[in-house]
Parts: sequence; structure tokens; C-alpha cells
Amino acid sequence: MTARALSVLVPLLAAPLAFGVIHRIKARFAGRQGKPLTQIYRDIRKCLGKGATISRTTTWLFRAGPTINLAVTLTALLFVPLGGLPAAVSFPGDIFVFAYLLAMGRFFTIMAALDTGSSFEGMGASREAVYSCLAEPMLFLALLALARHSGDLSLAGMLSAVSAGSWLTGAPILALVTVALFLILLAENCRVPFDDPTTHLELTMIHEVMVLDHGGPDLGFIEYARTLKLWIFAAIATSLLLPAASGSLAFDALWGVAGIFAAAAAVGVTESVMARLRLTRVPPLLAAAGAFAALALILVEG
Amino acid sequence: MDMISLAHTAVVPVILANLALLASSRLVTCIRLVALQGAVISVTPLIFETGPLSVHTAVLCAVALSLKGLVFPWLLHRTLRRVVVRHEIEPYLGYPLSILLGILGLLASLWLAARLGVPEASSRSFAAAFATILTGLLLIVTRKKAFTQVMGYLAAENGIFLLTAVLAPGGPLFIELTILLDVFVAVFVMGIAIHHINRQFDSIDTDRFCSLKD
Amino acid sequence: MSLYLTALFVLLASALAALASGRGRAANLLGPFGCILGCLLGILAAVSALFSPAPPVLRLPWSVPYGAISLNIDPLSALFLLPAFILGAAAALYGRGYLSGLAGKRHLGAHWFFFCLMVLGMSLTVCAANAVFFLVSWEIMSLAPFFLICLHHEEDRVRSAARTYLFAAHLGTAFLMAFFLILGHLAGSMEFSAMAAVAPAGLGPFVPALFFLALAGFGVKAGIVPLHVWLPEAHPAAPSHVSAFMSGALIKAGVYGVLRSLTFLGPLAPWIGQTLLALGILTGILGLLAGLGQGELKRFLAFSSIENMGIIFLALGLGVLSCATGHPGAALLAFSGLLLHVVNHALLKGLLFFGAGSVLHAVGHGYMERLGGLSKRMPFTAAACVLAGAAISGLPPGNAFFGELLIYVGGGLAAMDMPLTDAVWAWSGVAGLAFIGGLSVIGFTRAMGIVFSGEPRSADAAKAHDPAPSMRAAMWLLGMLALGAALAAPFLFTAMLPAARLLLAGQSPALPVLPKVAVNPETLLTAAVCIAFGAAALALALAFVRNRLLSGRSVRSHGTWDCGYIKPAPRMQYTASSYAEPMTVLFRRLLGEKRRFTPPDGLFPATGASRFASKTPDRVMDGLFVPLFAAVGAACDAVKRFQHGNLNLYILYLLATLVILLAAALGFAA
Amino acid sequence: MLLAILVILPFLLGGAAFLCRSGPSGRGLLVTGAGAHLILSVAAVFGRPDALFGGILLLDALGGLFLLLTSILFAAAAVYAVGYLSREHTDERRDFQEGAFFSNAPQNVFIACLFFFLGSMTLVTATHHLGLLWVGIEATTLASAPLIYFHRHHRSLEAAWKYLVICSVGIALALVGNILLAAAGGSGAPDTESSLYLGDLLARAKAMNPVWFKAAFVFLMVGYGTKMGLAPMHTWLPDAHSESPSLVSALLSGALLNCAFLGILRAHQIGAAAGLADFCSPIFIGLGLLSMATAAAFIIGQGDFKRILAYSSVEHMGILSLAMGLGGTAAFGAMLQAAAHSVTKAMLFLLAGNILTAFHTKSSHDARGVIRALPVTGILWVAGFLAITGSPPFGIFLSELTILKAALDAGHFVLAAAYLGLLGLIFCGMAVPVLRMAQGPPTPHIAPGPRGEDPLSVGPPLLLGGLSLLLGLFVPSFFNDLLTRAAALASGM
Repeated sequence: MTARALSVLVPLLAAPLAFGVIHRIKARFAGRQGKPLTQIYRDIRKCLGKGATISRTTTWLFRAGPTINLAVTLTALLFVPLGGLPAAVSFPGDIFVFAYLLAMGRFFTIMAALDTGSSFEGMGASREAVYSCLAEPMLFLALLALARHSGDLSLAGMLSAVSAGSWLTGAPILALVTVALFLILLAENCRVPFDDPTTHLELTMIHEVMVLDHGGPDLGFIEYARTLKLWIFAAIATSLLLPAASGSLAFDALWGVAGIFAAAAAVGVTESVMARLRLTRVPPLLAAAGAFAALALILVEG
Repeated sequence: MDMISLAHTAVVPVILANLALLASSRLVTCIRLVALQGAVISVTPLIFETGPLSVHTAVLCAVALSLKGLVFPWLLHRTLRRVVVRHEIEPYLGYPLSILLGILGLLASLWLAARLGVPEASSRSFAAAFATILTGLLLIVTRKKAFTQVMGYLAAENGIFLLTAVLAPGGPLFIELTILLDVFVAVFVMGIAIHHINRQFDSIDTDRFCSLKD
Repeated sequence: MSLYLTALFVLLASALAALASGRGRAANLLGPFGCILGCLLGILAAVSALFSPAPPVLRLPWSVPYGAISLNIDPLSALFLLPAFILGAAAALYGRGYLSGLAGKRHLGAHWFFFCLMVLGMSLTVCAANAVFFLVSWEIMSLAPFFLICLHHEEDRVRSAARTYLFAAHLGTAFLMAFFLILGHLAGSMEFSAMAAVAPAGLGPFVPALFFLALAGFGVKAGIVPLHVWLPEAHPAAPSHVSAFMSGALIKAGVYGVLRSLTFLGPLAPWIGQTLLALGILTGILGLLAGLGQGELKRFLAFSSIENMGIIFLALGLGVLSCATGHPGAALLAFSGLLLHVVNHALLKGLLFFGAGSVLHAVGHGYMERLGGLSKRMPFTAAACVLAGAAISGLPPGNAFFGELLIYVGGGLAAMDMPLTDAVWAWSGVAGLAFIGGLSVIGFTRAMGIVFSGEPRSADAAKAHDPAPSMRAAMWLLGMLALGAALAAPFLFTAMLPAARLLLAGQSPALPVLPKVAVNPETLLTAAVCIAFGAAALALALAFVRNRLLSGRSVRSHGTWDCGYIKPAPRMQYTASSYAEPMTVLFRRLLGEKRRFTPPDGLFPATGASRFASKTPDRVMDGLFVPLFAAVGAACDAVKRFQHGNLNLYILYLLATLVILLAAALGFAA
Repeated sequence: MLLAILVILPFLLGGAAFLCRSGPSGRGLLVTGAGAHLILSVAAVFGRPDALFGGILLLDALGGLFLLLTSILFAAAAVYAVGYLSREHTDERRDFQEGAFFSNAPQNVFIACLFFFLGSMTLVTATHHLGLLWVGIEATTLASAPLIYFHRHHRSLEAAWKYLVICSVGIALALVGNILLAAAGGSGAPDTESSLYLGDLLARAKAMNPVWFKAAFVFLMVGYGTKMGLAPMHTWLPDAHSESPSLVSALLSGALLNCAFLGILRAHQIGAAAGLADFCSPIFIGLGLLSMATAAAFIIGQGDFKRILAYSSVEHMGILSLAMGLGGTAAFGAMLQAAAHSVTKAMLFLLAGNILTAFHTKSSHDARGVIRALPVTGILWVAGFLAITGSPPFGIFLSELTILKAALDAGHFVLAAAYLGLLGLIFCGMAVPVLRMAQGPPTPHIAPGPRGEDPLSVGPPLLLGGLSLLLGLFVPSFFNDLLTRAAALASGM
């Protein structure tokens, strides 16, 4: 029970920290000192404490977007195990519920963006919709490969069945799936090379431009949901690399958090050494992720 | 002369009339030829009659003779006089070719008689009858004037009458007579129609009939 | 059975009453309320049949060749009665309001006559147990919508759409005639019971032919690619309540037909499952991709219906394949997911067409690029449509999610357990379903976002308002039913289990009544319902928190952030076509999108000098059916030369026939 | 005695009508005569009267069925004619197609010819002597040619002439067939015992010379097939149907073609009795399919709506022929098809007459918005289209289904596919012009007149449409019995 609670509570508290790690790594690569690791906590608190300016064009959809997105992200967190710790909720077939919950958040984020009537936000929404549409089948293929490998159709089950030890037997499969999952992480979280969250030009943004008009608590919600989402995908992508569960609560949790920070660091490194791809080059990259996953699937013996 | 050779003799003018019909270029000649052929054919039941002359055959021959030999030519002449047309037949197919086809038709008729196994006694009459029917159809197909189509119809009708006499002479008299009546009405109606055609089109060429098509 | 017959009688009576009561208000009263009454009775009958231990059966002699009035409401029939009657009632309620402005201008008596006839025809179709009776009901069901589509028949567009519909419906029936007659010949009877009994031993080598005949005949109605061409034409042309019924219920009759015919054909080979699966994926993906190129709201919804038929066929293929390869557990999930999706899609698509109808009613057209900002002007419609759009994209806690979830899990199980060569198909199914889901999100965010959000793009759109109370009531009804279907998903699954078992028994007769499934569907659904509605509750709680946070603070209204531009105008908003552009560019070859673009010229281009237009025609229609019909027409024109007008030639034909026949009869044949 | 009265009555009435110069009393005579004939026919069909004149007049189920259809159609046409003739005056009028002037034939001639036409058709159905049957069919040609030439302008004259010549030639061939048939019994020798009584022929069929029968059958098929409108001998049919007054077209299509079909059926009866049904069936099937294909080719893209209906008749005659070729249960289908086609096609032609009267055009491109302009006619027009193309719940659907079933049961899959395909093509081909006419805003200045549509013009088609619907929903047992017996006779079972 404690373990299940921990795998939800730790991300609730520590998720923004992973963002801090990314920022710090990027700053170091750029030769800067960088923001404090906890800067994002401050940003969120500041947002939550402010009033708001809301566009006259908008309706309830605009206001509902961030709230719903945060709610479903929080719910999706329930399915994610932390390192060796079990997930709070797990049942066979939950991968589909998990993925569709996130899709739900995306739907309303997009609707909120469109509700402003702004061209830029429409543009961002359009791109976001397309990339996630392409990423989703790839995610399923990767998870199916894991399911076939582990014989379990629940997210926590299939992740816990695999550990660093399984690499001895199924290295090619796991390597392919890990690469695919990392690519999907980058795509789903709008990181370079799919999107550049730090660009200064609205035309080239994807996710950032969708939330241009949000402010105050709404923006706080958005930021927080973003950190949680990164956490979720990082947890999935890295759990394949972690050692098997030891049974010790603290040990397993630590390994899990360490994995996530490592993933965040990898994201930071990727962002520092790569540039954003041209928009037309994104679908082939996602297709490559799908190809990795499909190849993994074929390699799993039935 | 026995019956068979008599029949064979009667067949000769019928066939000759066929060929002449195909070769003739004038409407009046046509009318006369058909009438002549009809008259010859009208008496054939007498030839094929095996027993003593029955009332049946006598009446039939008398009616047929009067219709084919007298009434039809008179009707046709009358129509022709009313309709002011050029009295030449305008063929789609030249006369020599028509005659050739007529002879081919005769050969086909002979083949048919052999194929059907018509007894020797009546096979020539059968072939002549068939050749007459084919000649009539040929006239209808290859000639332009509405008038010649009536002639063709009559020639075919002559052939059919001969065929009946050859093959199935035993039918009830009143039915034979109604058949003749039908033919009479047909010719009558066609005559009226030709009259109307002439009034409407100032011609009785059927190639003017081309407003109804798809 | 008597309840069902009463419902039919009420429908027939109200049809005739409406017809007799003329063009005006009386017809608009008698028709819809009679229809609603009949449908309510019908719903009761369907529900009671669904739970009755033995299916109600009726068999009366009927003095037509091979015919018998044979009805059998087994679970599968009862299940398909539900969408027919629910949508019948809702559409009648909605249609009454929709048509009230037309009383006296159009013959509403005839309209309601055919409407009741359509509901009646469908309810007979899904219950008929004699092939001749089925065909007659089927054709009544197919012909009645033609007259309904023609309500505004003075418009060319409507007439041509109705004609396309009629061709499709009639030509489809030809395949069905062949199907049932061959099957009836093999079974020695036109009764369904005999047909079901003859398989598989009695069918022998006929199975593939029968399968393709059924697929073609029923597939036209269901709208699977490439037989879907009538759907995007007919739905926009029809009045919205008719589109709602057609899209929600009528095309399901095609699904019913395929399901029923599969029970006749017995256990099927894997390749049939694979064919269905491939067709399903193709239909789902192509349906939505083509839908992304559409500028008209109802046309888009029609394509969305095609997509959902794709999902249903995908599930069907998955189920058949699983059965054929000995995975009945996965098949059970797929089949029950399919049936659940049939009902869910009916409710949601009905609601969406009602919403689109309200937009049409208020604005006068459904062209997305001239709409916008309707959310402020018709908040009820907007909320209903956005939520229904999210739900129909399969997002939790919408009801469609639960059907798709079962299909997904069935596919997942199949993908885990099957040998590689079969598993590839299951993977494609799951990935295809995910891609279809993603496309659906694009499609519905596009449609709803462009139509309801932002600022109005035209003066018509600015004047819009919510529809009359009776139309709103119909939308409420379907919305609440959809919500109920989501909450009661585990219960619905139990209700559908007999029907799913029927399908399963047709495919694997040797199996026990209910196979053991690795995943307990009821537990799965219960968990999913809890999670999904938990998320919804959490969202409400967060919204409360948000509002509390903002309550004491300044909340200012301002214009949308315009990136510093001085004169923003509604026309500068993102358009529907640009929203879909990243996707349509990706599949441009496939879709055959046509563009006309005059770029702006010089530093200060003149107003109106630059233009852009894009159009996504139907590839199948333009590439296959139109040329085919044109070729047939040309061939026929060529033949027409034989009717030349020349009498001599005519007699020659006669003579030639005689000679040929004589020669054949006597020369060779002897 | 009943039969004799039935046959002679129309001729007497025709004579009376010819003498009757006043318009209203002539029309009254027409309706009264038609009603009397209908009553007598029903009595004859269900009373099964004895043979007369040694079997020359004898009404069996097959003849009875066609007699009933003829009589019903004639009654409907007669009622329709009252309205029609009172509108059509004999004075000079303008031809709407070409603007030339023409006048109609006198009413007394028209009515007299109608009666003669009826009389000869009655004779065809009520005789068992093939010679007399031939006489009857030739007489129908002669009686109907003046009917076709009612509007005395050059197009109808052309149609009448073509009709007269083609059908006369065809029927002359049928006479040759009859003679060969008579001779077949005597193995080709001149045979005084030879007879054309159907009963005798059936009785001696087993001993018949098959080669002679084959030749006879070919002649009869081509001869009567011409009159029946089987392709490629159908060429007169569209011309005659499109140019004659609509009620005449209705009778030609609904009653006359059936009578010619009866001639062929009689030959088929003998063939079946002689055990030569296998020889007949490919001819039936071949000509049937050719007719359907021809009809399809000419219906698609056809602009003239009366010609469309005419080609549709060619199609249906093809279906009848096809069904007879299939034999077995298809024969029942053929009988049902003949009945359903007769009433439906007659209804459509009468409606076409209404449209023609209101719109003054036969072009389906110009006559638009019929439903708006003439609501009853327009709705019946669409219903009739659905009925004639074999949509449920109309009778033709059931008959076509039965025929298809027979084809599939016999294992003729390619044939069945061709049949279905052609039916589908014809449906599409007819749908385009029919719907174009029915729907849309009406052509300007078209109105049904101050009192709406004339009940005399819409009543008969409505009634016929009702019959067509009835045949699809419920075939009464007495009628079913009649059809079954007729089918048994026709297929020689």
C-alpha cells in the first residue's frame, strides 16, 4: 500500500524537479549558470497566486482546457510504476485507458487553444494534433512488444516484468523498444527535435504557442501537468533499464527517481546538441520510432 | 400427266415469277407478276387433292383465285393511280444481285426441304413455296418504296398459301377463309396507309421514314 | 412479441395518419408523436427480448412465392432494434421542431409517412427470419430514405445526392438477392433457421462467393470503402434528423446483415477475418483522412460515420480471425466491443447530427470556413457537440471509449498470444485503431474548434441562436443516454453478452457457451469506468479549486493576444483547411486533394488578388464510379446506332435472326 | 356460349361504335362495353365454361390469365379514354414537337378500332386452334395500326407503317411455323389428318417429327417474337409506343405483347409435350438476354420518356422469355411477371399520357417538376418506376426474385449474374430520367387546370398501381391458383 502511494506521491512532489534538471543541463552546455533547480516550483506557485486576463473571444472551453488536462494527467499517473515500486492502479488492458486519458487532455488543450480564435494557437493546435496522432500508434506498438515479451497486458505488469537483467535474453528487443519509447517521450512532451519550447517565435512553436493566452492559475496548471507528463514518459522509458525490484521500498524508489533524472538529463543533452527538425521531417522520425517498435514486436517469440 | 409431274410443272411458273419479280423495275409489272403468281398458286390445292374434288377445296380455290387474281391487283392499281409517284422501283440492291440472292434463296429452300426430309413427291413444291416466301422478304428488305413492301408481303403470302397446300391441306375451311380475310384486310389497310403516306410525305419512299430513331 | 407487434402497428398507423393529414401542422403533430409512441413501445419490446430466455418468434404464412412472415427477435436482433427505436424516437422529436417552419410549404404528411416507414422497415429488417421477407423489409428500409433525402428536391445537389443514394441502395440489394437465393438453394429453404443449420457442411466451396456477395450487399449500406460513396453525398443533403437516423441507425442495418450472414456461413477461414480486418482499417483511416478535407460540417460527420464503420469491421475481422486461430477469448472481447460500439456510435452520431442540424437551422449552411464563434451564440449546441465529439473520438469517459477499449484489449490479447503470422494482423488492428483514434481527434477538434470557437467568420454565423426546446430536448435525451451508456458500460456489456455469444457460436460451434477470457471484461469495464469518471470528478474538483483561487482576484477581459498585430479580423483566424493541412499534405497523393493558389504579388497586393482554394474530391467516386458509369453510357450510345430508323434494315434483322436460328437449330444442333 | 359471346361482343360493339356519330354516346358505349367485357371475362375465367365448336373456342388457365389481364387493362383504358377523348378534338391542332398542323382521327373510328382490337385479343386468348390464334394476332395488328395513327401527323404515320409492315412480315413467318407444325405431326408428308388443334397436337406430340418441330418452333419464335417485342425484332415497338396515344400504348404494351407471348407459349406447350423443351430453352434464354441487354442499352441515356417505357417493355418481354427458358419454378415467375408487368406498364403509360397532356413534351429534359405540377400523377410516376424496376413491395419484385431463384437453383450462375446486372443497369438508366422529371421546380406555366387533376385521368392508373402493389404484398389464393395452373400448362408439366 505504501509502495503504491509512494509511486504517486513522489512524482507529485518531484516532477518539477526533473524539468529543473533539463534546464540546468542545457544551461551548462551553453556555458551558463542556469536557473535554480527549483525555479519551476516558484513559477508554478507564482502563477497560482495571480489573477488572470482572459480573452473576450473565449468561452468555458478555454477555461476548462488546463483543468481537464491536469486532471487526466494526474489520473494517468496512477498507472505508472516508479522504478521497482508497483503502480497505484493496475489491471490488464490499462495501457489503453492510460493512453486515452492523455489523449483526452490533449483534446481539450487543443479546444482551448482554438477557442481563442488566434491564428498562432490554431497553428500550434494543428501541429500538436497531427504529431500526437502519429505518435499514438507507435506508442501502442512499443507497448504491445513489451506485452508480448512479458505476457502481461497491464502497464505496470509489463514494465516490472522487464529489468536490466532481462537484457541478457532479449537485448535487441528491449533496445529497440527503449529507443522507440524515448523518441515517443520527446514527441509527446514537445521536446527537441520535435518542438522547441524555448523558441522566441510563435510561428515555430507547437506546444508553447497553444497556451499563449493562458495566465494565472490556468498557466500554473499547465506547467504542472507538463512536468507530470514528462515524468510519466520518463518513468516508462527508463524502467526497462533499471535493476529488478529488490523489495526494499527506499531502494526501489531511489532507483526509479534516479532513472527519471537520468532521462531528463538525456533530454537536456539531446536538446543541447540537436536543433529542432523542420516540420515536414517530423513524421518520418515518428515513423522510425514505429519501425523500431514493429521490429521489436516481430523479434519477440510468441 | 400424273399428279407429281403436274405439281412439278406448276412449280415452274411460280419460280419464274419470283425471279421476274426481283428483276422487274416497274411497279405495274410487279403487280401483274404477283397477281399471276397468285392465280397459279390459287389452283394448286386442286393439284394436290388426292381424292375427288371436295367442296372444301373448290371453295378455297375459288376465293383465293378471286382475291389473288382479281381483287388484289385491282386494289393495288387503284392505289397506284391515286398516288402520284414515279413508277420505277428504287432498289437498295441492284437487280442482278437481287436475282442472285433469289437463286440462293431457292438453293436454301432446297437444302431445307432435304434437311426436313420432305418426301420426293412434294419437295419441289415445298422448295418453290419457300423460295417464294424468301423472295417476298427480299423484296421488302431491298426495295425503298412502301408500295414494293406490299408487293413483297403479297409474294410471301403466295408462298405461304402454296406451303399450306403442300403440307397441311386439311384445316377447317372457315379458318382458311379467315386467314385469307386477314390478308385481304392487311392489304386494304396498307393501301390506305400508302395513301396517307403519299399525302404526308409527297412520296412513298420509306427512306423518308427516319424521324423515329435513337 | 405482442409488444413488438403493437409498436409496429403504431408506427404503421402513424405513417398512414400522417399521410392522411395533409401537408401542414396536423401531419407535423401526428407523424412525430405517433412515431415516438411506436418507438417507445419498441424500445420496451427490444429490452424485454434482450433479457428474455427464449427469443420471441412469430411465423405466419404469406402468400408470396417462398415468403413467410417470419420474425425472430434473438439477442442480436434485439440489440439492433435498440438504435433503430431510440434514434427513431429522438429524431422524430427533433424533426418536429426542425420541420415546423416548413408546415404547408412542403408535404410534411408524406415526409412523416416515409419517416415512420423507414423506422418500421429497419425494425422489420433486423427481426426478419425469412429471406424474402427480409429482402422486402430491407428494400422498404432502403427506399424510404430516398424520399426523405428529397425533402428539398428543388436543389440540384439534393437530387443528385438522392440519386446516388438510390443507385447504391438498389445495386446493393442485387447482391443480397443473389446471396440469399444461393444460400436458400443450398439450405433448401428460405428460412433463416434452415440457413443457419446448413453450415458448414452444406456450403462447401460456396463460402467465399457467399461471403463476398454478403460483404458487397451489406457493405454498401454500411458504407465500407470503396462502397461508401453514397454516404458523404446523402447525409448533407438530407434534413438533419433524417441524417441522424441514417447515420446512427440505418447504416447499422448493414452491420447487422454482415453479422447475421456470418452466422450462416459457419466457422470461417482466417483469410476472411484478415479481409475484414484490412477492410476495417482501410475504411477507418481513409474515411477520416477524406473527412479532413471536407469543408461542410455534415459531410465531415458522414465521413466520421464511415470511419466508425471501419472500427466495427476492424473488430469483426479481429473476432473472426481470433476464432479461426483458436483464441475465442479475444474474439469474445472483439465481438462485444463491436456491439457496444454499435450502440454507442448510434447515440453519439445522432447527437452530433442534431447539433449540426441546429447549426444549419440557425445559420442556413454548414460550411465551416464561414462559421465560427457559435459557442457564444448557441452555448447548448456547442457544449453538446464538443462533448459528443470528444466522446466519439473514443476519449474517456465518453461512452464510445468503452466499446473501443474492449476491442483494444481483444486485439492486445490476440497480439500477445497468436503466432507471429496471425499476430501481425492483430498488431495492425491495434495500431490502426490508435491511428484512427488520433485522426478522429484531429477531425473533431477541427470541426468543433472551427465551427464553435473563435469569432464568427460571416454575418450569418453572428446571428445564430440555440434551437427550439423540442430540438434541445432530443439532444438532451441522446446526451443523457450516452452518459448513461458510459456509466453503465459493464451492465451494457452483460446485456450484450448473449448477442456476442451468438456470433461466437457461429464461428466456433465446438466451444463452451462462454470461453474463458484472460481479461475479465466486466472487471475491466468497471475499472475503466471508475478511472474515467474519477478523472472527470478530479477535473471538477480542480475547476472548483481554480475558481476559488481566482475568486478574490482581478480577472480582466481582453482581446486575444495578437502578437502585436494592429488590426486583427475574424477572417484571419485559422481555417479548417489550414488546420488539417499537416495531415492532408502527408497523405496528399492518397487523397487527391486539388488546390488552386494565386499568391499575392508585389509589396502591396491588391485586395482580392490573392486566392486559395482546396478541394478533396472522393477518390473512389471520381476515380472509379464516375468513369465506370460514363463508359457504360458511352457504350450504350454506340449501340443506339442499330435503331437507325430504316425499315428495310429492321426487316433484315428479322430475317437474319430467322436464318441464324434455323441454321443453328437444323444445321448444327441436329 | 359464354366464350362465343365474349369473342363476338367486342366486334358487334365495334360496329355499333363505328356508326355512332355523337361523341358522348360513343364514349358511353366504350365504357359500358369494357365493363361488360370485364364482367364476362371474370365469369369465363373462374366459371370455366365448356369448349365450343369442337374445341376451337376453349379457355384454359393460360388463356384465362391473359384474358383477365387484357380485360382489366381495357377497362382501365376505356375509363381513361373518356377523359382523353373529350379533351382531344378533331379540329386542326399544332404539333408541339415540330409545329406542323395535324388533326386527330374521328372518334368513332378510334372507338371502333379499340373494340376490334379487344375482340381480336379475346379471340387469341380464348381459342385452342393455332390457326385461329394466328388470325387473332394478325387481326390485332390490323386493328391497332389505325389506333397508332390516331394523331394524324407524319411521325405517327411512320410508326404505324413500320408497325404494320414489320408485324405483318413477322406474323407471316409465324404462319409458316404453324404450317410446319401441322405437318410435323405427319412427319412431313402432305397429311390430311394434320390439325392445328392444340389438343390434337399435344396428344400426338410424342410421335412428332422433331426436326419439323424445331423448324416450326424457330418460325413461330421469330414470328410471334416480332410481335412480342423480343430483340432484335423489337424495332417497331419503341416507335409505335411513343407515337400512339398513351392509352393505346398501354394496351399495346400491357395486353398485346402478352397475346403474342401466348402464341409462343402454345408452341412451347407442344414442344414440352414432345420432350423437346431442351431445344426450346436456349432460344428462349438467348433471345431473352439479348432483349434485356438491348433494352438496357437503349434505356440508358434515352431522353424520350415514352420510348423509355417502350424499351422497358422489351426488357420485360425478355425476362418472360428467359423465365420460360429456365422452366420449372421460373414458369410461375413468368406468369406472375406477365401479370405484374401488364398492370404496372399500363399504369405508367397512362401517367405518361397525363404528363404529355400537361407539359406538351415527350422529352424528359423538358418535363420537370411533375410532382409539383401534377401531384398524383407525379407520385404515381415515381411509384410506377420503382414497381417496374422490381423494387419491393411491388409485384415485379417477387416475380423477378422467383425467376432469379430458378436460375440459381438450376446452377446458371453466369446467367443469374447477367440477369441481375442488366436489371441493375436498367434501374439506373430509368432512375435518371424518371427522377429528373418527377422532382425539382416545375417547368413554368404548367398547371393541372382549375379543378386539379381530372379523376378520369388519375383514377385508372391509381387503380392499376393498387393492383401492382397488391401483387407484391399479397397474392390472393384464387389468383395464385390461376397462376399456378397457367404455369403448369405453359411449362408443359
